Amino acid sequence: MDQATKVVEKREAVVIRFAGDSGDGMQLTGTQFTQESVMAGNDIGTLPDFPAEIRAPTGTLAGVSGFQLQFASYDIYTPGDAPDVLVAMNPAALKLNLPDMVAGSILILNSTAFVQKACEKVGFASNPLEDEAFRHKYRIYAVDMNKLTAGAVEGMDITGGARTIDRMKNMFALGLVSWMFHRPLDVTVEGLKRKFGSKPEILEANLRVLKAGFHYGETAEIFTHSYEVPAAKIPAGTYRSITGNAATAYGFITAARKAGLKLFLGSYPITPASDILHELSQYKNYDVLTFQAEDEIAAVGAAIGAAFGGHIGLTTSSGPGVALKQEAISLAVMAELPLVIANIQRGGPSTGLPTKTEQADLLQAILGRHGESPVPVIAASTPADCFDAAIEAVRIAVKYMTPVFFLSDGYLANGAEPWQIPDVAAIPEIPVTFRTEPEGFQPYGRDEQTLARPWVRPGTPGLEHRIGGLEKEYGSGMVSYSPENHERMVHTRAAKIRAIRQDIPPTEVFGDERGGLLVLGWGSTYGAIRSAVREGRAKGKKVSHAHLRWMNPLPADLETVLKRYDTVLIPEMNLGQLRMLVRAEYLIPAVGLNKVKGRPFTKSDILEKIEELA
Amino acid sequence: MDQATKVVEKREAVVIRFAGDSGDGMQLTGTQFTQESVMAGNDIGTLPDFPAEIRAPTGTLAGVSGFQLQFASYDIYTPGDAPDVLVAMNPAALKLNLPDMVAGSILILNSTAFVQKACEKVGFASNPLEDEAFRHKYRIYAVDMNKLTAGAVEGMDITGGARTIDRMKNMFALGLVSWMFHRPLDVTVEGLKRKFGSKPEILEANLRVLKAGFHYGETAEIFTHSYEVPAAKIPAGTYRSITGNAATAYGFITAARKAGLKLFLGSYPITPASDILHELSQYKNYDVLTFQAEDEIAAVGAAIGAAFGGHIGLTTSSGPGVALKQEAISLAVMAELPLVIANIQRGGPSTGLPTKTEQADLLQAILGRHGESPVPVIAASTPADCFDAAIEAVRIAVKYMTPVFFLSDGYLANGAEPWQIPDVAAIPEIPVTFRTEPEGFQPYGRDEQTLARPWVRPGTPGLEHRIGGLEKEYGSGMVSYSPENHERMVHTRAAKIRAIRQDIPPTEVFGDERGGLLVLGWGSTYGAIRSAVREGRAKGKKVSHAHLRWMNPLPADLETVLKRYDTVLIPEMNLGQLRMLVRAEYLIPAVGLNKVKGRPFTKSDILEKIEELA
Amino acid sequence: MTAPVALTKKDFETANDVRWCPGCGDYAILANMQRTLPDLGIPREQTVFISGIGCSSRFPYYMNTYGFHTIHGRAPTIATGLKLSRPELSVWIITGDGDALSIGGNHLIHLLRRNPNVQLLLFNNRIYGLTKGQFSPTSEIGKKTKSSPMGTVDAPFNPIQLTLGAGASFVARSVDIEAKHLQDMLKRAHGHRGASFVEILQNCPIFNDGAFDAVTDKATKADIVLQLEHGKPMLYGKERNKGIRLVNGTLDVVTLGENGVTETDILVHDEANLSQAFLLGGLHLPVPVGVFYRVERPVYEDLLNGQVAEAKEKKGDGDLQQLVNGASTWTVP
Amino acid sequence: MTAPVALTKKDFETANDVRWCPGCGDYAILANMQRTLPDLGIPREQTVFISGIGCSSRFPYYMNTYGFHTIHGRAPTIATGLKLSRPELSVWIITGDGDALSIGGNHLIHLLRRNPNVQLLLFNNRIYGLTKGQFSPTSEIGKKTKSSPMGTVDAPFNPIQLTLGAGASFVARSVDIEAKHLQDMLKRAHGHRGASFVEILQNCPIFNDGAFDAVTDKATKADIVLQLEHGKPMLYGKERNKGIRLVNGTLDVVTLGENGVTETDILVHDEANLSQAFLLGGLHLPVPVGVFYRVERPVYEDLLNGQVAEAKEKKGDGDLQQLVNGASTWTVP
Ligand SMILES: Cc1ncc(C[n+]2csc(CCOP(=O)(O)OP(=O)(O)O)c2C)c(N)n1
Ligand SMILES: Cc1ncc(C[n+]2csc(CCOP(=O)(O)OP(=O)(O)O)c2C)c(N)n1
Ligand code: SF4
Ligand code: SF4
Ligand SMILES: [Mg+2]
Ligand SMILES: [Mg+2]
Repeated sequence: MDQATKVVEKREAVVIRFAGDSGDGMQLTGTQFTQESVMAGNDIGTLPDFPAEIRAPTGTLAGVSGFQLQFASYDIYTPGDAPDVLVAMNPAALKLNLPDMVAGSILILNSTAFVQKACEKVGFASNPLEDEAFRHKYRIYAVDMNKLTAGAVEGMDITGGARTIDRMKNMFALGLVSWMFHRPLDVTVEGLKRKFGSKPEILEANLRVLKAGFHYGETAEIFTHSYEVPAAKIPAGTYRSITGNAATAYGFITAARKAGLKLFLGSYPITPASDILHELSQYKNYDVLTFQAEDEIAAVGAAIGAAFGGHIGLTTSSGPGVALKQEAISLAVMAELPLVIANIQRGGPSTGLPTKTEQADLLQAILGRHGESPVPVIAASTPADCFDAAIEAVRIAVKYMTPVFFLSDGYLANGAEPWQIPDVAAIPEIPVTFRTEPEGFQPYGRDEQTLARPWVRPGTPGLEHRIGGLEKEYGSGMVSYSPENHERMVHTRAAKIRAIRQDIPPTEVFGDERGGLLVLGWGSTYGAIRSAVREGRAKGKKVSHAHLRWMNPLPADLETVLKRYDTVLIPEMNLGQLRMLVRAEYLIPAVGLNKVKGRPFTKSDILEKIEELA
Repeated sequence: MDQATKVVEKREAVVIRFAGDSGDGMQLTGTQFTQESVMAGNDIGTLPDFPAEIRAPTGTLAGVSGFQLQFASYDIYTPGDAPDVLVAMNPAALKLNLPDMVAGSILILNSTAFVQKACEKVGFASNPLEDEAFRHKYRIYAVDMNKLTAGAVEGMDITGGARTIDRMKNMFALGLVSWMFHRPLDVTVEGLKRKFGSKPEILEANLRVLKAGFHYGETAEIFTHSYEVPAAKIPAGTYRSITGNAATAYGFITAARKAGLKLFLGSYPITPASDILHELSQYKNYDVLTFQAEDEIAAVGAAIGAAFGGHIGLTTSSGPGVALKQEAISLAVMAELPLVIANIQRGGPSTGLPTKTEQADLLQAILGRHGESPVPVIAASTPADCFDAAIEAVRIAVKYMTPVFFLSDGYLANGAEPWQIPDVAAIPEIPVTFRTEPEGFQPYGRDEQTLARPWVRPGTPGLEHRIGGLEKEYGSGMVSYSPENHERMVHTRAAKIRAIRQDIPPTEVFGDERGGLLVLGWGSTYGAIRSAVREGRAKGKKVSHAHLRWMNPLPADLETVLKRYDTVLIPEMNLGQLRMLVRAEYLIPAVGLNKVKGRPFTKSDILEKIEELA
Repeated sequence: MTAPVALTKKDFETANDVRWCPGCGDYAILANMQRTLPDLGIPREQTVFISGIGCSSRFPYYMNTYGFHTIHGRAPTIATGLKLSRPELSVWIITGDGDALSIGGNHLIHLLRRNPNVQLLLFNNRIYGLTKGQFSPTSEIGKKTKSSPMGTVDAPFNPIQLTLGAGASFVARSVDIEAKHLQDMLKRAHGHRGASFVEILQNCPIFNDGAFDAVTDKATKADIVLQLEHGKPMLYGKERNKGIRLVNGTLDVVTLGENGVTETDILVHDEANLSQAFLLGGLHLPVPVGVFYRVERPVYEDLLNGQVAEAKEKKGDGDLQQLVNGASTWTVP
Repeated sequence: MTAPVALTKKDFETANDVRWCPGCGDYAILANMQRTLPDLGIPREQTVFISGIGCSSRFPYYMNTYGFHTIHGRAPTIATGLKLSRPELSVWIITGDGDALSIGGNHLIHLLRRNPNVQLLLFNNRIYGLTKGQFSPTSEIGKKTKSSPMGTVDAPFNPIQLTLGAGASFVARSVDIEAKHLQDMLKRAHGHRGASFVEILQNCPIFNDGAFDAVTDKATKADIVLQLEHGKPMLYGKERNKGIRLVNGTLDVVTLGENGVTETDILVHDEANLSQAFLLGGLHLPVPVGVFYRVERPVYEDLLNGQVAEAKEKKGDGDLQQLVNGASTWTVP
């Protein structure tokens, strides 16, 4: 049976999940399949999901690593809800993911691993491959991947021998599904060449296995169907795939360049923020200094030092690390220095769920310091949006001379989407003026429009001055214990942050201008909300969507916008933090939809609630 | 002219302020005068106010240290608004405090210090003692205190000579005002004996100076009037004067005793919390262990370790230090261990105004951690109330197996009031049960009513188990990455804290049961609000007062109570933190009265607002 | 209390799946600990393991004793609070090179100067394992890692010299897979009254594989490792003909029989000699293992609880009513 | 840039009232700093003082240069960020024994191991001044303070040994009121390329008066203070007849002429000898002052900025468009 005689089905969108042991290379497989899909012109959304342990024991539920991808011929915003296809490399991977699979979905199973003992170990009563009911419920493709992989490289002399070969079976799986969904292999071939360039024999072996998988699909009789997902109609332009953390790193580099300053990152590794540090440490030729500090306090301290020195000070972390930075951030509030604190949120409290996503650090960012210590907060809504949000964070920090929180989360950080590559020349400069004029210099004098104090680079003659964490006298910046001055300064610092509203564009609503249900979101819930609202509207529901970018201050028009709708629904991956702010600010009885599972909302999570309310 | 021929005026209440250089001993003078006043049977309220520097240069405004006291023949709640009497030991003290003095008030000035140069240094155009207008505006008593002090000890051979003698002039001032207000000297005599017991010659000199001041009032012709403030009608019982920090320390000792456990304090010094550490370190014979840690993180860490060990873990600090503790507090939330974190709030943000008072750390306590990390928060309302609030904090911590925030502030910490000494035998025990039964033991099993998990002392055979900061499986307490379990645990932790409402008594209202204006307060604003509401009611205003003790959770009946009034006014020493919670929780348009000056509200601050609203 | 029963390794194992990577040196350390504990004669329930965060810090989950997996860098603080309030417990702190020397450096040095009677085991794999391979404060300069693509520029700490400088009363080093030596060091650490610091060289096959190959490789180790033994000359090498000589305050590596060197020239190890220990800490070849330094110093919890006892003796057991009464009261009739 | 003008002490004074207690040792240190800076030839605007929190940390307010009074313990971190991004500035860190050794201990040791070219001056008054008199990590054991009414039970750090153990490249000690010596040490610290650590013994007349009387008292100091000078024998005493001898790895105090001791027996100070510096750090009588240790090590900001330069050389100045393009793109027509 050759390709021609096989049935080709057309699909609008497919959701596929790869799952296997931590050592099985599922993240790589998923990423490569994503690359192939974007090259095929589909819109995509991804959701990697891996355990907190580096490599939990093989064959256990705890050790399962997964990667979900949706690719479609229209614009999608999420990695999809229930998978259409599951690739499971062992019984543990099947066991853990089976609850998400609907009847009739496709299961591609590595039959080599489905031995009785392994099945029992993870709680299957018997080998599911031998279970009739199971075989009827799903469309099962059992493939002896280890054997086929070994066969593909037969005769080659590979360092590491059987063990190394075994680890290539993910390439077999990738080749197979690439055939199944008509994906071009070239981008993976290129990727493997980059990765194994220095080890030609490993490269060769991987390529053989990859192609063997592809050909196996083509030739093996069990595969009667393949699927075509036509290219999406997306705006003309040049695209790439990008993860949130990479976009964040590029955004900060771009911002510093646009401001004409060095970027200084002070960071201490923590999941899921570390990749920003890794990324930035590779771009030293962009005038990026990365300092891996002894802890989070030193990291933010060094960033403040660099900001004091007249550069773009950045620090990246996640909730527990941000907790440690708050005292220093409060210093930056008092010293009125620009600084960006990026929090890539994860599941809390405490160490919590380090590799899972959550949005529960919003109030920590806005309200979590001692004293009246206002800090503006911006939240990115998609992986690619991290780029723009990072630039905006820097722009506001230097314009208003203030620390700024940049919020992302584990889902955005590791998730990928296609990104229309911007023309960097078109990105506006970030104007920075350092004061050099001694005449009339007041360290805490203020710009009328922004209330910002002047930024002075140490080294500027005639402007020597001292700043610090004790209350400052308005204007002179001298230490002041005066009651009236303190009150004035507390109000001034608050007013300065409120003034940022002049930089926030009017709130955009997708849907109706007024009436019915408004779903108000922030951060990474964007995709799920937008898909659900679109579908709700298609079903005739009166439902609209507004998505916040600035969490503090809230947009000046938000109250008016919210009050135009009958009901406001706020979905959040927390117990209702934005809801609390909205209720307190506008006295609006906003309704919450709260999911705190370390997992992003699915479209149907939200659609269900829409159908209940609209 | 002898005492008999002098006029004795009766007064209901007197407000007196002592002011001088940091080295002039004004805090001691104020404290002693307070002691005398309580012994005279008056009700009192005090407000010490000192600079952040240990000893700023003499004769400067920055170096002025002050102590205000109100004593009255009725029950008062505050140190009073504008002073009736100012004792100023030098021109700087006069300059700084003059704006608070109304025409006709009494100024007792140490004329020795009023030389031209000193007056000019602080910004007087000329020596005010030689200024006619000034002398007419106030009732001035210019007393050559240094000379009179020296005279009192003439002939004595005192170590340190003139310098030591000079520093005794505060005792002269104290003697003088003691005469003026008919205060008994014995308590001061006793106090000096305790202080200088080991230096009989210094004691003798101080006593002579004290008495010289007293006799000077009696005999000097310029003093034509003295004032009597009759004893207040206060409930029968034995009283003492107590500061907030001392009451806090005693409260925690009492709580530990009532629980039958050691009290373990882990602390790092910080103004204005350090005195609790000092106090507790003196009571080792009460089974109190005090550990001065290397920083705030180590302090709370050690307290958590002690709690894990089955004792009462306590850590004390102020805003900037609390910021550093938040990550560890979050661990205690996840580990569900009892722990009390006392925050003696001061002016912020950053280092801010370390010696001034503020209430701006409320949201830091409730919402300032990463993740959904609920912690109950109790706030003391008067110096003596710190005792009860501390006991209650411990009771809730061990009953619900949770960290608890105890909030006080600089005003309560250093302020004093008379305290009817409790019969300690009547204070209820704090029941603590350590689990010892291995059968059916679940580290994260829960009590049905409180949702508390069991407390197990390491050392208990058969109950060996492991806890930590990763998400816990409901019941077993094993590490769990399950999405459903995480959501369940997030809700359980929240529900546990909400369950504390069953321990909160119904909200008491002073005034009307419904209608008109309700002033809702929390923490140290109690005295000023109560005085103002009482006065407002006396003037016929429909105004009532409710005061919160538990800030998280809010009392179950609070919504109903608030909704019974037309308007709710929330005075706070911040920009409206409780107001935000109330608005978010109940959608009530509460009005704020916000003073952020590092100083407590005065009665008139609040009365003014009441008159505007009621 | 029940009569002590002889315990076995099994008694210290938990049902939890051990979740380190295959081949991780932590497995060996765990097994050696489980083998050592039965010999110490401490009941299981009296033993507590306290760790921070890192691969190494998962250790308590696998010990069937009391355990607390706390937060990054802070284990020494929690252990201090526990030990001060419960001096009768046997407290072990488990930490990594990032946990103890990076974020937790301050707590480490303060613990050591205060000297509570606890054992602190630093699993040094010279890398951040759990966060997937950034350099640590013990990574060699120039090391290429995820966060140092051009090589690190941070001079590393020398854990032995750092802890000696901090005033540690017991400083030792061992190796993950040297079962006998490691068990011996664990016992000696436990036997020392005061804070015992043991650096354990630990292989991380995933992110820093082979960092200690020279020290563990059967073929080379005799020529690389110097076993420190109190009172014994510092000899090593396959033929035990290499040794250490002290010349003008520095350590020279010499060979017996060459240049007239005899065994009497060889430095004799003296655990009580602080400056010699400091010098040995600086040696990179050979790599000394064993107890570098040991001194008896007053134990922190003894002193603190001693003050409580003394206060009680002097003032009597505190009376609550007296406490609240204070020094001066007045009575309103 | 304007041509360098000779500066004077006055140029470094600010209009701010100095707010230390009368008699505080900080005054003397301030005056000596203001006297030293004109000799260094660095323009005022190129000089930055960074401090933490404490009485000592008020220092920057009184220096007419750039200054940053930061938060408790964190000055080394802020200084690191400043120095890395602005290597041309002359950066001084001012800190106290609480600020540097208690809350800031970790940053101190990490700064020293990394070795940026900054000067760190630790004002050691062995007490917490600003918070009114609690014991610090350098307070003698048994000291009675507000928080230790029965005496401290915490063994203190030895700042010299701690910093040597941390890998410091320059370690020195001076005394607040020894103007000439202190100025000399400030100059030497400034002259050293790398992180210079200077402990300055400082009197706090309010909470720990006289802690260093023996060291400063004209009558006694000759017999108490040992001036370390590179290449010179360690002699001291009114008659310069006392000295230090190295015996079996420990330091003995000897008297010339007694027991046959002659000047050739006396140890000669060698700033490059680490273990000898460590031994000297442990001396309590006499009290050594001067440079204990000095070594040239690569400077942190040189290395880090060197990588930037190298990257630029190899890859060219980064091109933004290339950055965002990445390795694989596709075009939708
Ligand atoms: C406050 C905080 N910061 C950062 C982290 C992330 N983190 C976890 S473990 C670790 C370092 C682990 O290295 P090491 O201590 O050497 O342990 P290993 O994994 O190598 O055994 C880091 C940076 C964290 N969990 N918490
Ligand atoms: C985070 C934080 N914790 C505690 C304090 C309180 N505090 C200020 S200075 C200080 C110690 C000062 O001692 P030291 O560093 O020796 O300086 P000195 O005043 O003696 O010069 C403390 C504990 C603070 N300001 N911030
Ligand atoms: S990453 Fe390294 S240290 Fe961590 S478990 Fe794996 S092998 Fe061990
Ligand atoms: S308290 Fe001590 S250190 Fe602080 S300023 Fe006064 S004398 Fe100096
Ligand atoms: Mg490690
Ligand atoms: Mg000090």
